[in-house]
Amino acid sequence: MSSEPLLEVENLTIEYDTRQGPLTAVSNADFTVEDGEYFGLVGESGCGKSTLAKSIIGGLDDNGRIASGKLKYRGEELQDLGDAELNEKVRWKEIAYIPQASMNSLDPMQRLSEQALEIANVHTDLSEEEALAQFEEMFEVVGLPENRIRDYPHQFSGGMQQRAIIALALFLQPSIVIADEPTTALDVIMQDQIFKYLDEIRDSTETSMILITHDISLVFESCDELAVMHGGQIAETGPITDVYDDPKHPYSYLLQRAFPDIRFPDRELETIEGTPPQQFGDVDYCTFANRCPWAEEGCREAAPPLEASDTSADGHRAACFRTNEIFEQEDPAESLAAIRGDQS
Amino acid sequence: MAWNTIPMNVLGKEIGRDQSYLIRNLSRGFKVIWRDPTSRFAFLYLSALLVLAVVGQEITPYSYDRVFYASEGGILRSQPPSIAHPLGTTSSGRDVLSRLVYGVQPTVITGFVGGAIIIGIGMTVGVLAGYVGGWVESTLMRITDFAYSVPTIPFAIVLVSFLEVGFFASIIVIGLILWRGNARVLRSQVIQIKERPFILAAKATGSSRIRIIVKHILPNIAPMAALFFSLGVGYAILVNAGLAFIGVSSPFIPSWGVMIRNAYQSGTMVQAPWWSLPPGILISLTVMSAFMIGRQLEDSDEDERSVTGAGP
Amino acid sequence: SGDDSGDGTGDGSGGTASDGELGERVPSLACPYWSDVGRAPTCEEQLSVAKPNVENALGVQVELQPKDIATTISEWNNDVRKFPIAYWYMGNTGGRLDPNPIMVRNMITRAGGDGLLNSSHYPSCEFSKLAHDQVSAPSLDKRNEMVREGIKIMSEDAAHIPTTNTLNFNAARSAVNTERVGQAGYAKNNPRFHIYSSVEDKDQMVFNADGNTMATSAFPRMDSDSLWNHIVTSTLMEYDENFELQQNMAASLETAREGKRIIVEIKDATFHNGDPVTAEDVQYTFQWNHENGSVVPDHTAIPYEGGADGIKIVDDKTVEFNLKQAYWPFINKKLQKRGIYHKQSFVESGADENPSNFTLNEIIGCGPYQVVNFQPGQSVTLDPFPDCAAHDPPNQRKVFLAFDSKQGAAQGLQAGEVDVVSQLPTGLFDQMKQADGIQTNVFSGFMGYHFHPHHGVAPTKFLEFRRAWGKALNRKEINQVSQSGQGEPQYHGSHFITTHPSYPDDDSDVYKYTTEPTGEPEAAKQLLEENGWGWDDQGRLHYPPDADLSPLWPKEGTPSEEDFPCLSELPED
Amino acid sequence: MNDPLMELDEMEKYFSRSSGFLDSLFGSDEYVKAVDGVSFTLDENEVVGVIGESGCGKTTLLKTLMGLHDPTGGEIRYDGTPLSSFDRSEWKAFRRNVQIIFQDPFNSIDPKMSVQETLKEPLKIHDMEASEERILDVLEQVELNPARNYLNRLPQQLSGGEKQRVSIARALVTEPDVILADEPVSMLDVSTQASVLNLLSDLTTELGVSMIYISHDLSTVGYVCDQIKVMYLGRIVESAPTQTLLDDPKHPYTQELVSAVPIPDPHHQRDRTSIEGAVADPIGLGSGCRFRDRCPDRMDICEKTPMNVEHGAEREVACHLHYDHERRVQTGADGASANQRATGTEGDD
Amino acid sequence: MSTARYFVNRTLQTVLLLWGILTFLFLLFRAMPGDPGTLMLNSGASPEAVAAARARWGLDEPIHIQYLQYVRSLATFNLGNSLTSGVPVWELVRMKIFNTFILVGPATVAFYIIGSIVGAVLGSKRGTKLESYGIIPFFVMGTMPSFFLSIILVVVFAMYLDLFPTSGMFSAGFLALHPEWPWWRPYFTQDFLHHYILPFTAVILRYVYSPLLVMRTSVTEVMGQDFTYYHRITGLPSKKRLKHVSKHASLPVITLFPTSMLQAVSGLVLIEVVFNWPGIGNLLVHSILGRDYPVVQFVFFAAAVSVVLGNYAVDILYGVIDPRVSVTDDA
Ligand SMILES: Nc1ncnc2c1ncn2[C@@H]1O[C@H](COP(=O)(O)OP(=O)(O)OP(=O)(O)O)[C@@H](O)[C@H]1O
Ligand SMILES: Nc1ncnc2c1ncn2[C@@H]1O[C@H](COP(=O)(O)OP(=O)(O)OP(=O)(O)O)[C@@H](O)[C@H]1O
Ligand SMILES: [Mg+2]
Ligand SMILES: [Mg+2]
Repeated sequence: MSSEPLLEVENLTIEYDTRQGPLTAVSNADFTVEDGEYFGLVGESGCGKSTLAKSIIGGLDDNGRIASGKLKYRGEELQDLGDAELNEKVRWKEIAYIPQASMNSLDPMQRLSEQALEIANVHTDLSEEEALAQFEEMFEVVGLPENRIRDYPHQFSGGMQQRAIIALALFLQPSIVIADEPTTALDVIMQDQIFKYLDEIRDSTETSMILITHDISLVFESCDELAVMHGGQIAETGPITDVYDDPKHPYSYLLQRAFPDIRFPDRELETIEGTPPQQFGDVDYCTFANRCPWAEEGCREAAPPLEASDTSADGHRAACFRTNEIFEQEDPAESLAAIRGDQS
Repeated sequence: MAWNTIPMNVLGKEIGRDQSYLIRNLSRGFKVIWRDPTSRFAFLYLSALLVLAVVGQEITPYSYDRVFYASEGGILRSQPPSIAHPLGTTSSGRDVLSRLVYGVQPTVITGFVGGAIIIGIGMTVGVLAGYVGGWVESTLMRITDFAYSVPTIPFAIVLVSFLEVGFFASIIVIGLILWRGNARVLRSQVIQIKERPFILAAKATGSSRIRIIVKHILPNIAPMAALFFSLGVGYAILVNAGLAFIGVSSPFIPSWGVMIRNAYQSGTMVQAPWWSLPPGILISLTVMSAFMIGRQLEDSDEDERSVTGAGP
Repeated sequence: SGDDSGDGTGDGSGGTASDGELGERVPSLACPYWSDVGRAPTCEEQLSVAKPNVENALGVQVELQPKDIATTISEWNNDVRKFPIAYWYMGNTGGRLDPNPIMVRNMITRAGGDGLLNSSHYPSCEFSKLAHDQVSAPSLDKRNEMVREGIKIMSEDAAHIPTTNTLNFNAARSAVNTERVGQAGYAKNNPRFHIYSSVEDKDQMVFNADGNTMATSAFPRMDSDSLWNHIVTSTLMEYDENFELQQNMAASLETAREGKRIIVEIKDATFHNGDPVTAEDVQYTFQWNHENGSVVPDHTAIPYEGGADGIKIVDDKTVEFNLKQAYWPFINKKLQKRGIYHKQSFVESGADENPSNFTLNEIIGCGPYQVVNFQPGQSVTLDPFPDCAAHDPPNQRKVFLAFDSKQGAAQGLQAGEVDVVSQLPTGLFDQMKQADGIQTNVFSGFMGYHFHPHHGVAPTKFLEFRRAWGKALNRKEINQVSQSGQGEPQYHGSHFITTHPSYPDDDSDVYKYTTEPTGEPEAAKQLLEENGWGWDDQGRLHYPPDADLSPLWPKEGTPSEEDFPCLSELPED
Repeated sequence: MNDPLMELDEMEKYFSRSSGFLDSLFGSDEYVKAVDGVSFTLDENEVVGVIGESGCGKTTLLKTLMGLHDPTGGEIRYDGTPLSSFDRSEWKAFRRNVQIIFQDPFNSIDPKMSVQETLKEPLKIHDMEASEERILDVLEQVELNPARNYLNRLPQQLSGGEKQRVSIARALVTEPDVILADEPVSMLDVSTQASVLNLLSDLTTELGVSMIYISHDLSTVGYVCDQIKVMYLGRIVESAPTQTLLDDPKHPYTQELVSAVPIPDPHHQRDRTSIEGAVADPIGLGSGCRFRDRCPDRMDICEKTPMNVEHGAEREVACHLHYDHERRVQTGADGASANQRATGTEGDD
Repeated sequence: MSTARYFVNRTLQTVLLLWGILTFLFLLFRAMPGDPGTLMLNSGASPEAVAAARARWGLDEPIHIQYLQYVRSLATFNLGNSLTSGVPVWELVRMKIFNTFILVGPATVAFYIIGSIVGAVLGSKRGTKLESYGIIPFFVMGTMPSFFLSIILVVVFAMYLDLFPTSGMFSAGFLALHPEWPWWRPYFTQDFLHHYILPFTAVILRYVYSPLLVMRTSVTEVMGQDFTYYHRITGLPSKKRLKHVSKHASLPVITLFPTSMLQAVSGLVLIEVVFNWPGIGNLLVHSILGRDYPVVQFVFFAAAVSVVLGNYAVDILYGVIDPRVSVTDDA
C-alpha cells in the first residue's frame, strides 16, 4: 500500500452556475482521510456537505464544477478526471457513495440483484455468481435476509432500502465509503440498527468512511475525526474528542450546544440566528460572521485560514480570526451570556 | 432539492405591500414569459392578434364579403396579389387580406371562449372529482373516460345537431369534448394538493369545503390551469378549423378555418396559394404561440408535473 | 355594382311614413340551409349575397343557419318552428322531369307538423286539388293544363322564392370523347354519356362516383343511380342526353284504356350470363319493387289494379301493366327508374324472403356493361357487354371510383388519375376550366334553389312579405357569385322553374316578383309600406299595427278542416 | 378540580382497506388498526408527548382528535362534551380552540399565500378581528422580528424555521386552548430546532396553552413535555412523567427507544439497540402484545393482550413483565373496569 | 386486495363503463333530430313507403323496446344492417375499419417511436439550444390543422412535384387487374405503397409532437430523479443509463398510446377527406348525417371499446413493466 493518505481534499472550491451568477458552495475545503478512518462532516442544511461529497465521486450536478483546489485519492488527482476515467479508476471499486435521499436512489424497476450485478459488471471481472455471493454476504452484514436480494426496492421498507443501499455501496469492498445522511428520515431505533452494522463493518474491514450528517451526536458516536462546515467553509476540523472538549470555532461551539441531550432534558439549548448564507462569487469573508455573536469587522473582510491554533492538539484546526480571544482567554459561555445580555 | 427551497433573498427584493394574489402572479407570469425569446415573441404576436381582434374589423381595406368586379363586369376571381389586393382575391372575388384580418376576431374568440369552456368544465370536474372523492369522483371520472373514448370530430358533428350549427355552437361543442384531459390531470393535481398539510390545517381551523377550494386549491392549481388554458386556446382553434373544414361551423364568418375550407373547395390550392396559405400559417402560428406560452409557464413552475403532451 | 346597396339600412324610406303607428317589430329570422351536402358551397355563395339583399331592402335581420339535411327536414316537417323560412335546392334527378313530385310536395295534406314534407307548408286548397287530380287526369294534355294552372296559383301565392336553377358543373380530360354529352352533360344522371364515352389515350376510363351509391351489390336497396340501373342493368325507358324519354329495353310501348293499361314489349336481349331477358323477369322486377316498398320506396305509389297482380305476362316478350286509374308518372318516372332484375339470381340470393337483407352472389344485369370487380364503397370496374340490346358501347373498360370530396376528384383529374368528374362546386369548376388538358361542361338544370317561406307563421304568412322578399333579391349577383353567371335567374313564385319541362312556354300568367335581374329593393319596401308595414329609427321592419300575427295552425299541429274545408275531400296523401 | 380539557376514552380508528367496487359490494373485513384503544387526558396547561416509531398511528391519533377522522370506537371529549354530540356552533368553537401544527414546514403553509394572508385566514373564518396589530402581535410572539418585514412574504421567501414559526403563529392567532403538534421540529436544522422548541415550551408556559406533542424523537420531547406516552402499533404501551420515563423506562420497547437515542458526547459509551426488524403494518394483527415479535423479553403470556397497569404515581405500563396479575383480579371498581377493557380488546382482536 | 380480486374489479368496472357508453350512445343518437325516414321523404318517397321503412328499421317501436332489441342484438354479435344501404353493418365497416387501421396503426407506432426517440434526445438536452430550437419544427407541424398539412403535402408532392398520386388507396382499376387475389393481397403491392406514403407521412408529421413532448418532459423528469443520479454515480456507462432512463420515461408515453391512437383516428377523418382514403372516417360522417343508427352506434361503440380496452391493456402492461404498480391502487 502506498504511503499516500487515502483521500486528500486540498483547498477545494466548488461553484454552481446559477441565474444569479456563480454560487460558491464549497470554498477552500481542506482535510485528509486516512485508511480505516471514519470521518464526520457536519453542518446545517445548505452548508455544502453534499456538494463536497459529490465532488469526490465526480458526481456534481451539471451546473457545478471544481473551481480550484485538488482532490487526491492515494495521491492521484481526481478533480480533472472525466466520467469514463472515474468509472474505471475509482468509482465503487475504491470510492463508494451512499447518496442523500438514498431511499429514492434504487431503481424501482430493477431487482436489487440486477442493480448489484450491473455495478459489478462495470467495475470488476467477477462472475455473476461471485458478484451475487458477495452481495448476499453484504446483505447479511447489514441485517437483511439474503434470500431477498431478488426483491424489488418497493418490496422493502424505508429502513431496509437504506440498508440495501449500504450493501450496494460496500459489496465491492471499496476503500472508502461516502455516506451522505444515511439515516435521516429513519426512526431512532432504525438508525441505531444501521449504525450498529456500520460499526461492525468498521471493526471487521479496513474501509474508511466519510459520514455526512447534520446530527453531530452521530458523528461523536461513530467517527474518529470530523469537520464542521458552515457556508461552504470548513469551520473546524480535528479528532472528535478534541473538537468536543476544546472547540476552536464559535460555530462548532454553538452547534454542539444546540443539540438536545436526552441525559439533560432541562439544559437550555443554544440557538444560532439565521441560516447559512449563499455566497455568490469569491468567498472573502467568514461566512459565519453574520451569525456569530463574537464577530468583528475584521471577520467580514477576509476569509479566515483553516489552521491550528496555539493550544490545539495534532490535526485540530479551525478557521476563525478570533479563536484565541474567544476560546483561550475567556470562558466562551460567559462572554456569550454577556453579549446576549447586551443585545436584549 | 435543497436549493429551490432556500432562496429567500435570492428571489429579489421584498415584494411590495398589499399585493393581491392575482397581481402577484400575473406579474410573475409575465416575467417568466418575457424571459425567453420565443415565448416573448409568442406573447407579442398574440398581443398583436388581440389588438387586431378588437380593431381589425374596422381597419380592413374592404368589407370581408364585398365581391369585386372587373371593369368589363366579370367577377375578379382568384387574382394574384396586387396593390389593390395585397393578398389577392378569392375565387369568388373577395379580398383575401380583408377576410384574413376579419378572421382574427372569430379566431381569437374561438380560442378564448373554447379555451375558457375547456378549462371551465375541466377544472370543475377535476376539482370536484379530486376534492370530493367517493362516488362523485368515480362518476365524474367515468364520464371523463367516456369523453376520452369518443372520436372528437365525429362526436362534434353529433353534438352540433343538437345546437344550431353556427359559430358559437362549434366552439361550445369543442369545449364539451376537449375538457377531458384537463379534468384528468387537474384531478390528480388536486388529489396531491389536498393531501398536503396546509389543507389539513385549513380544515382544522374550520374552513368550509368551498373556502378550501377557493382559497387554497384553486390558487395552487392556477399555474397548471393557466397552462391548460393556453393549450385549450390552441386546441380550440385547431379543432374549430377542422370543424369548419368539414362544414360544421358557420361558413359566413370567415374564420381562418373557413378560409382554408373555401380555398380547398374551390380547388385553387395550387393556383392561388395566396388565399389558402396565409390562414393556415396563421392558425399554426397562433396555436404555436399559445402552446409556447403554456410551455414557458410550465417550465417555470418547477414542481409542477409536465402535461403538455397529455392533450385531449 | 354588387356593392352599391351595401351601406346601412338607417336611411330606409319607410322610417317616417308610418311614425307612431308601428306594430310589433319583426324579429330576426332564422334561415337554415343544408350544410352537409355537396352543393353547400353554392348555397353559401347564394346566401352570402341574398342575406344582405333582404336585410338592406326589408330591414329585417336574417340569421343563416348551416344545418344538416336530416335536422332541417325533420324540424321543418314536424313544424317545430325554429325558423320561418328555409333555403334549399332540388337536384336534377331524372324522375323529377315529371311534374308529379313537385306537385305532391306542395299539397295541403302535407302541411303542418305531420312529419310529411310540404316544401313551404303551403296550404292552398285550390292548388292541392289540382295536384291531386293531375296524376290521373283523363289525358296527358289535360294533365299538362292542370299542372300549368297549379303553377299559376302557386306563383300568385308566392309559395316559393327561387333564385336560380341548379346547374351541374362537370369536367373531363380532353382525351375523353364527349359524343353523347347532349344537354345533360357529363353528369351522373346522363347514363348515355357514361355508356358511350371513351378515352383516347388509355385503355380504361375512370369516372368519379359517390361511394354511398356503391355500398352494396344488392342495388335495389340503393336509391337509383345510373351506375346500377342504367349501366349494369337496363331500364325499360330512359331519358337520353337531352332529357328526352326514349325506349330502352322496351321495343314498343302502348297505352290503352285512357292510360290505365300500359303494354310493353321488350327487346330481344340477354343477361350477362347469357340468359334471355323475358317478360317474367320484367314482371318479377316490378312486382318485387311494388311489394318491397320499404326497400324501393319510389314504386309504392303505383296504383296497380289488384296489387301486384296487375302486372301481367302477355307473352314471352310482352308485359302488361294494369292500373286502377291513369297514373301519368308511371311512364315518365317509374319505367325509367329501375333496371330489370335477373329473376333467377334474385330468387337464389333470397331476395324474396329477405328483401332488405340479401346479397347478390353475382351481379347479373342486362346492361351495356358487366361487373368485373366490385369493392363496396370504393370502386366498381366494368367491362362492355356486347350483346346488350339497348346499347352498343365502345370496347373500353370503365372504372367508377368513389371520391368523398370533389376536391380530391378534381386533383385526380388534374393528375390524370380520373377522366371525368361531375357536379363540381363552382369555384373548382372555374379552376378546371382554366386548367390544361381539361374540357368542361355545364348542364343547365331543371330544378332550382329556393327560399321556402312558411305559409303558416308570421311574417312569412303575409303575401306581401313573401313578395317583398322575392323582389329584394339581386339574382344577377347571386347567379354571378354562385354559378359564374351560368345559371338562369328565376323571377317567379313557383316551385317549378323555367327550365323544367312542365313550366309553360308562355308564362305571361305566372306571377313574377320582378323582372329586374338586380332586384327591386325599393319596390319591395314600397309593397310593404302599402300594406301598413313600417320601419323604426334604426330601419328595422315592423308589422302593420293591426296585423294578426297568430299562426294559421298551432305549432306542431296541422291545418284544420274548419279553416281548410278541402282537407276532407282530399285523401290522406 | 375541574374536567380535563380533553379526554380520550378507548379511542379507536380503523381504516378499511377496501377500495374497489367489489369490496363495496361484498364488504371487506381487512382493517388497518391505526389507533386501537387509546385513552388519556389532557389537563389545562399540560403538555403531553406521544412518541413512537413511524407508522404507529400518531398522526391518525392527532387527526382523530381534531375531528378530521371519525373515530371507529371510543369517545373523545372536549371540555367534558363528546365530539360526537357537537352541533355546528360547538364545532366552530372547537375549531377555534384547538389548533394544529404540522411536521413539514415546507408544506404546512399555503405556498400561494403571504404570511399576512395565512394568518388572517383563521381570524376571518372565526369572525375575529383581523387587524394588522393582531397579526404583528402574533408574529412577534413567535419571534419573527421585525414583524412588519414578514407580513407580505411568501413561503418561498422564508427559511424552514421561519415557516414553522409562521405555522405556529397561525395556530396561535385564534388564541386556542389546545395545540396539537405533529413533529413540529423534526425537519428543521438543529440551530432552528432548538429555538422552535424553546419557543413552544415558552408559549405553553406563558400563554397557558395545553399541547399534545407528537414525535418520534425522544431527545426533543423532553424539552417540552410534562408527560410522555409511548405508542406502539396503535396502542399506548407506557406513559409516565418525562423525567421518570427517561430515567427508568419500564416497557422493553420504551427501554429500546430511550437507549437508541444518540448522545452528543464522544466520551459517552452507549450500547447499540438489540432489537431487530421494523414496526409491522397494523393490518391483521392477532391478539396479544403488539411488541412481542421484536421484544427481547418475550414470554408465552405475551400472546395475551396486556392491559395498562398503574405503576407508581402517574405512570402506567402495558407489559406482562410488569403485570400485577394479582391486583388485576383483586382491585375493586378500578380493576373491574380494567378487566372489562382487557377482555374487550382481547375479544376484539 | 388480491390480484385476482383486482382484475375482477377492474373488469367489472370496464364492463359497466362499456354498458354506460352503449346506453348513452343509443339515447344520444335517438335524441338527434330527424331519422333516415325523413331523408327518404325528401327524396320523394311516399309517406306509406317511409312508414314501411320505419317499421322495417324498428323505429316505430317505443324507445325502450328499441333499446332492448339493440342490446339483445349486440349481445348476440348481430350488428344489424345499415339503414341507408341495407348492408350488414359489419360488411359495410369491415374494410373501412381495416383501411383506417392500416394507415393509423403503423403510423401511430411510427410516430410513437420517432416521437419518443426525438423526445428523449431533446429531453436529455433540456435547456440547450438544440432543445429549444430543435422542437420548433415539431411544434409547427403539431400546431397545423391536419387537413392543412395534408393539403400542403398533396399540393407539393403530388400535384407540383408529381411524385405521388393525389389520392385514393389504389390506382383506378388496379384491383380489377387481379380478380383472383385474396382481399389482403393488394396491400402488398407497390401501387398501394405509392398511395400510402403521403397520408402516412401526414399522420406522422401531424401527431409526432404529442409523444415527443410527453417523452421530453418525462425524460427530463426521470433524469432529475435520484436513481438516475445513482446510476451515474455507480459508474454505469451512458448507454446503460439511457436504457434505464428510457424504460422509466416511456411509462407515461405508453399510457397515452390508446388515446393517441383514437386521437389520430379522429383526426384522420380530415386527412381521409383530403387523401380520399377509403377509411372509416368518411363513412362515419356520412352515417351520422344520414342518421344511419346501426352504423354510427357500432362505430362509436367500437371506438370506445378499443380505447377502454386499450387502457385496460395498458394498465396490465404497466403492471408488467413497472413492478411498483400496486394492484390495490385504483386510479
Ligand atoms: N445544482 C445546484 N445549483 C445551484 N446551487 C446548488 C446546487 N446544488 C446545491 N446548491 C447550493 O449549494 C449549497 C450547498 O448545497 P449542498 O447540497 O451541498 O448542502 P448540504 O450541506 O448537503 O445541505 P443538506 O443538509 O440540506 O443536504 C446550497 O446553498 C445549495 O442551495
Ligand atoms: N387514510 C388512511 N387510510 C388507510 N390507512 C391509513 C390512513 N392513514 C393512515 N393509515 C395507516 O395507519 C397507520 C398509522 O399511520 P399514521 O400516519 O398515523 O402513523 P404515524 O405514527 O403518524 O407515522 P409517521 O411517523 O410516519 O408520521 C399506518 O400503517 C398507515 O398506513
Ligand atoms: Mg446534503
Ligand atoms: Mg405521522
